[in-house]
Amino acid sequence: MSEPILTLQELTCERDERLLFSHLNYRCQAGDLVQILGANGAGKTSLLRILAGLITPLEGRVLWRGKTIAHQPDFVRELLFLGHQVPVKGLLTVLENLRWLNRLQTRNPSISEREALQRVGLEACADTPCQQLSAGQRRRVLLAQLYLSQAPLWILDEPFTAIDQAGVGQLETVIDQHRHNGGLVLITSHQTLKINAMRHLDLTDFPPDNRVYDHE
Amino acid sequence: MSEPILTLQELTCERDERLLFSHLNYRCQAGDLVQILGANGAGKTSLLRILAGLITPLEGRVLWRGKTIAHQPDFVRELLFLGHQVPVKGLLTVLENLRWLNRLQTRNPSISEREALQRVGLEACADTPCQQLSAGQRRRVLLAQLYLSQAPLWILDEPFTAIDQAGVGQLETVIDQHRHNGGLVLITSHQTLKINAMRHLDLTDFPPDNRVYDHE
Amino acid sequence: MNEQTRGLFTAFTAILKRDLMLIWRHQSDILNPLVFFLIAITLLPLGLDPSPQLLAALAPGMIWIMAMLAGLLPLDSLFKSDFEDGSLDQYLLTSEPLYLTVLAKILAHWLSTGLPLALVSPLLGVMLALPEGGYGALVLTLLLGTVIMSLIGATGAALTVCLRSGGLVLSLIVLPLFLPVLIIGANAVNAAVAGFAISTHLALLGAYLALTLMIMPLAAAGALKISAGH
Amino acid sequence: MNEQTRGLFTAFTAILKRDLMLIWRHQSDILNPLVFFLIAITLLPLGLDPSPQLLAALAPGMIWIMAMLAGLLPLDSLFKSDFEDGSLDQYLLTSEPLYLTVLAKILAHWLSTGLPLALVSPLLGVMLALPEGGYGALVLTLLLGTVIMSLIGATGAALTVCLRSGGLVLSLIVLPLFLPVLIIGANAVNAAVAGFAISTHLALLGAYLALTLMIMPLAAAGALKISAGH
Amino acid sequence: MPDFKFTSLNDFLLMSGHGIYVWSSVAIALVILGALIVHPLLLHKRQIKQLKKRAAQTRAVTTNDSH
Amino acid sequence: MAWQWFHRLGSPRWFYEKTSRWLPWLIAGTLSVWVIGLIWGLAFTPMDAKQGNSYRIIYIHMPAAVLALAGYYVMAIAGAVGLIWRMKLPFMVMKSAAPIGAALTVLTLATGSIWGYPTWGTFWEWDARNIFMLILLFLYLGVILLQSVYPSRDGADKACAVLALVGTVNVPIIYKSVDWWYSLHQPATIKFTESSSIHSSMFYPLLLCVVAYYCFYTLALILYTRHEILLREARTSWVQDHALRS
Ligand code: HEM
Ligand SMILES: Nc1ncnc2c1ncn2[C@@H]1O[C@H](COP(=O)(O)OP(=O)(O)OP(=O)(O)O)[C@@H](O)[C@H]1O
Ligand SMILES: Nc1ncnc2c1ncn2[C@@H]1O[C@H](COP(=O)(O)OP(=O)(O)OP(=O)(O)O)[C@@H](O)[C@H]1O
Ligand SMILES: [Mg+2]
Ligand SMILES: [Mg+2]
Repeated sequence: MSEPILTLQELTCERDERLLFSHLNYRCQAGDLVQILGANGAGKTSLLRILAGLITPLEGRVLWRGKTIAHQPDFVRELLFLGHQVPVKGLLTVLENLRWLNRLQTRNPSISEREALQRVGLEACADTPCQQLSAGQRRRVLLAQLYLSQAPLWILDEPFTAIDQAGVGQLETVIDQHRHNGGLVLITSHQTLKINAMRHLDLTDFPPDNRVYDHE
Repeated sequence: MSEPILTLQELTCERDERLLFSHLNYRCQAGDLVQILGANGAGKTSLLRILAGLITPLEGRVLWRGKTIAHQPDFVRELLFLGHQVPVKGLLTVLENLRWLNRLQTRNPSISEREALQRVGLEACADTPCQQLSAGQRRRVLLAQLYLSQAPLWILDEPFTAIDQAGVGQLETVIDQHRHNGGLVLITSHQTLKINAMRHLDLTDFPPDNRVYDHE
Repeated sequence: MNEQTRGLFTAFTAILKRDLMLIWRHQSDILNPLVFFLIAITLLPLGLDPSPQLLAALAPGMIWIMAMLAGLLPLDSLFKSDFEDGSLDQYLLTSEPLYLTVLAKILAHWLSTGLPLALVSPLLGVMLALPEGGYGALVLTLLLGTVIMSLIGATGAALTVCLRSGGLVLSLIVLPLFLPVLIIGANAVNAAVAGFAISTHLALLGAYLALTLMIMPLAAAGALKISAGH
Repeated sequence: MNEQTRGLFTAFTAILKRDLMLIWRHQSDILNPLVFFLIAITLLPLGLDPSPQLLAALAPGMIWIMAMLAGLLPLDSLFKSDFEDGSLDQYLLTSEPLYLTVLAKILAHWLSTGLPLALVSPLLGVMLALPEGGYGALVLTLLLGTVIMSLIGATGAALTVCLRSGGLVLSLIVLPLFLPVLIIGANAVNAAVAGFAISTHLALLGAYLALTLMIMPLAAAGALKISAGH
Repeated sequence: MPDFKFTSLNDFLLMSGHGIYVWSSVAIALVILGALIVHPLLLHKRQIKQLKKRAAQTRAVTTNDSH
Repeated sequence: MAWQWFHRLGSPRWFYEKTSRWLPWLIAGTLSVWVIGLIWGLAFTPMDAKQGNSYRIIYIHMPAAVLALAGYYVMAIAGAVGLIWRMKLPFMVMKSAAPIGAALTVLTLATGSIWGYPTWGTFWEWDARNIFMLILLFLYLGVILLQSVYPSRDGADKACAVLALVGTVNVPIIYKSVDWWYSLHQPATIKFTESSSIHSSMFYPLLLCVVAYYCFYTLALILYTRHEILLREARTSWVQDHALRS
């Protein structure tokens, strides 16, 4: 089998004195679509934040193209991370917000921002301030990035929240495309995705061993 | 057929110069479970806030037991409104938050708060501050109220957000029970509920007429 | 009817208790204006030339002004978090008059900011070499004044709650309304230092307090309804 | 390498532009400290007595202190909203050094608070009967001082961003560090009024500015990384 | 019937040294009051223009639909 | 009947069309009255014994002060009407009144300061009325800012109305307290407050100027309100027709 592009080695995560999972080993190839499973509070978000390098795990490491992400300043250039929250300013218009997010990642996308907005069905309110958007519309601003980024690794934390079913369908196709273009997608969602040939990473398979971790 | 408990008359809603829906007429009996359908930005949340009396519609009125809600101070005693946001303070523990929400509504519930927490699977972290909860857990604190309120009218805006599938199943049963006990439930959700004999209110059936509203 | 009143009180006390508990959880809320107050006062001698007689002359006015500015700080957040996390909707959906809800929040706010402020003021009086006569008047007037501040401030906070950063509008709204209190209070302390009676000052403050107590919670309640309107 | 630098600049300018645009959208952010400043100064004579000679004596110190307190106000919100809505994560996930990101935000902050503050100070000088000699020194020192304020303040804000109400800790961190500036600045104005040269004062301020310019953004960047950690 | 209180126009303009104050005040008054009249008129004109443009657009759209 | 009239008054359209007819007359009247009053005051009134010719600033200054004060009440009353009867027009009037009042306050402050220089030897003196005017300016700014930064327009209207009402209750209190403070701190240098007793020959032109300012105020208010109407009623048929016709 081909050489893994993302490798999780012996990951152990702790939130406020409580172990969430231990010895999490997992390897993803380019072209994989991995849905992370787990009940509320299982540690999905925590895991994703570890993979993005926003949290350092209690133990273990994350390898991207064979090197630890901590030692790769350019890892972030290959990453698109969409978290729980929606980093969108209510006072800026939809277009301004998207443009900003785009600039921040210094992308040079194939399509224009307006086009991306049109894809997510926001062309009508491209110039309305975001505080006047509905829950789903706000989220769509964020998701428009999926059409703009060329990053191979997508980390999406419950991207379907507040999105209506038509929207979910669209997103699933985008994700599927990305993965067929050789991208890697890690996603959490409590809904079952209608994409075939998905891989699943169930956190319950890596129960916390209650060994004591005292780093000496 | 029996006499309607909640009646929407000629409701017309406008958000910042844009009409969302017009001439919305609808009548609900006790025991109904109504899911409000509509794409993102259709006006579901706006409608629910109108029904709760938080927004005044551009035109039309809402009747509860035959009287306009605006003229019934005690209408709120019969209402349980769970909105988009989670009115939960990060610094207070789960139990404190729930207790507070409960007191605010001056309910005298049949079961204790702890018991309710146990029903939603939060008994373990009853005493952890809410800022340390995961997205779904925070939401569950809010949903615990469903076990505590005796209000006949439930208005739930996307209650299943961030809730895992087991949780969703539970909620559906609670909602079904409430409706069988003669309650009335109005709910929005982009997921399809697994409850039978639901009624649907599709906002696309009440398109905005672009008549000009100048009150003279 | 009796049931009704019980209802009133449970909700009132519920809000009061929760707010106090919240404040207690991060005492920073209490200490915040206090520390600002202390720092501002301690900076004075550094910025100006610290001849005692000058300081003594300035003390009453300075303490009052700084107390006012300090009281301004926590106002912005009075209803903010309730608005953002949807607690405000819940207030509007309680069966009790919003007037009481607001009053509960104002009370909690005063207990956590105004009261401590008034209580530490003598300490600052000492630092600014305030003559003996002034202390009683200082504490008394500050006690009354801070209540008025909380009342007026609540209205300002309610009006600006849905603004992303309402701090400016808030101070712009609140300070002019608070001016009379400042003038009366500072003069009361000066009068007391000079050895005159301050009963008139206190009477005036009391009257203004009564007025604001009638108007402000109503205005604040109305403003909150408006803010929740969208 | 060249590509690299381009990357740097796009992100830097992106953040700078967005922040300025945000500020522009609700000018309240700009006016906030200004109005606080104005009102605070207006209140002074009402608390104290308005004899011109007294005011003239107080003016330099007062203006400086008030400018500082006014500068303290908007600090709390410098990174707050970015932290709450997850923009902070995005900063950390840009390919450019966080140092630059922070610098961009600081620059935007100064342009929107410090600069206007320094520019209106002469007006307040007139109201407080500041003698002719003082104005130049006032504006100059305030220009330098507010930059330092923004730099120090950014670090404080970054350290306290994940506290629900970090205002207290913020002022505790910032004010001591800022004290030297206050003292030098106020003395410079007094010296200028008395007709002495203020080159030494300016030199000192410049040195302190250079120091903070090196240290503070780094410290702020580190603090932000930590805050994102949970 | 009140009569002209100044010996000459020049005297009137100078106002025995206080002219600068009086006339600057008059100038300020003219500017501010004038602005209060002109500004809304300008806004009004611009608004009318915009309305016209919008109406034209909508008409264009409707005609397109009709085809 | 009376109510019907009242509600027609509340209709923007009615207001707009009526005022279109009034405007020319109003403009003509205002200008003529002001020109007469001002020339009379500046040229045909005797010189003040204490202050020399600089007192002539009063013909610009005092009416502005009076209108600035009156304007706040206009604003507040309009807001109250809007809140109570849920009418649109009063809110538009309120919104229009704010900047006008602020401008007049600035005019008062500016002319007053200029006046202060020859009289007090300083541009700014902590005189009761100066301070009060400054505070009034702050009150106006508060309303204007709230109006401008509020996310939704209906909300802005109602919020500003509440603010204006709260302010109105306090304006007299503020004025009194400042006055009282001034009576305690009155510096020996100033004595102009006595000049309230005005020589009759100065009185009539002053009266004319005050009348002229009132007309000015009404005129500006109408003009701003008309613009506001066009903004807010843009979707209505009659506004679109009007735009096409004009
Ligand atoms: C910034 C400076 C000033 C402000 C804000 C100011 C404000 C006012 C106000 C509010 C009024 C109306 C009072 C009323 O109608 O009862 C007024 C009237 C008047 N002011 Fe001023 N004033 C200023 C400076 C001056 C100066 C320097 C003088 C002359 C020395 C002056 C002389 C008068 C007179 C004679 C009147 C009309 C007579 C009266 O009503 O008392 N003002 N001014
Ligand atoms: N900021 C935090 N500080 C401390 N503990 C936290 C924090 N956030 C989460 N936790 C704890 O970590 C555990 C996992 O949180 P996480 O958000 O990863 O769960 P999750 O799988 O994303 O749940 P959900 O499906 O509800 O999003 C939770 O039990 C929670 O108690
Ligand atoms: N606070 C607001 N101010 C102005 N307009 C708003 C506001 N909130 C929502 N809107 C507008 O109202 C419309 C409906 O919003 P609403 O939240 O009711 O939609 P929704 O059906 O709940 O959408 P979603 O499924 O995304 O929650 C949106 O198009 C939005 O533009
Ligand atoms: Mg999660
Ligand atoms: Mg919604």
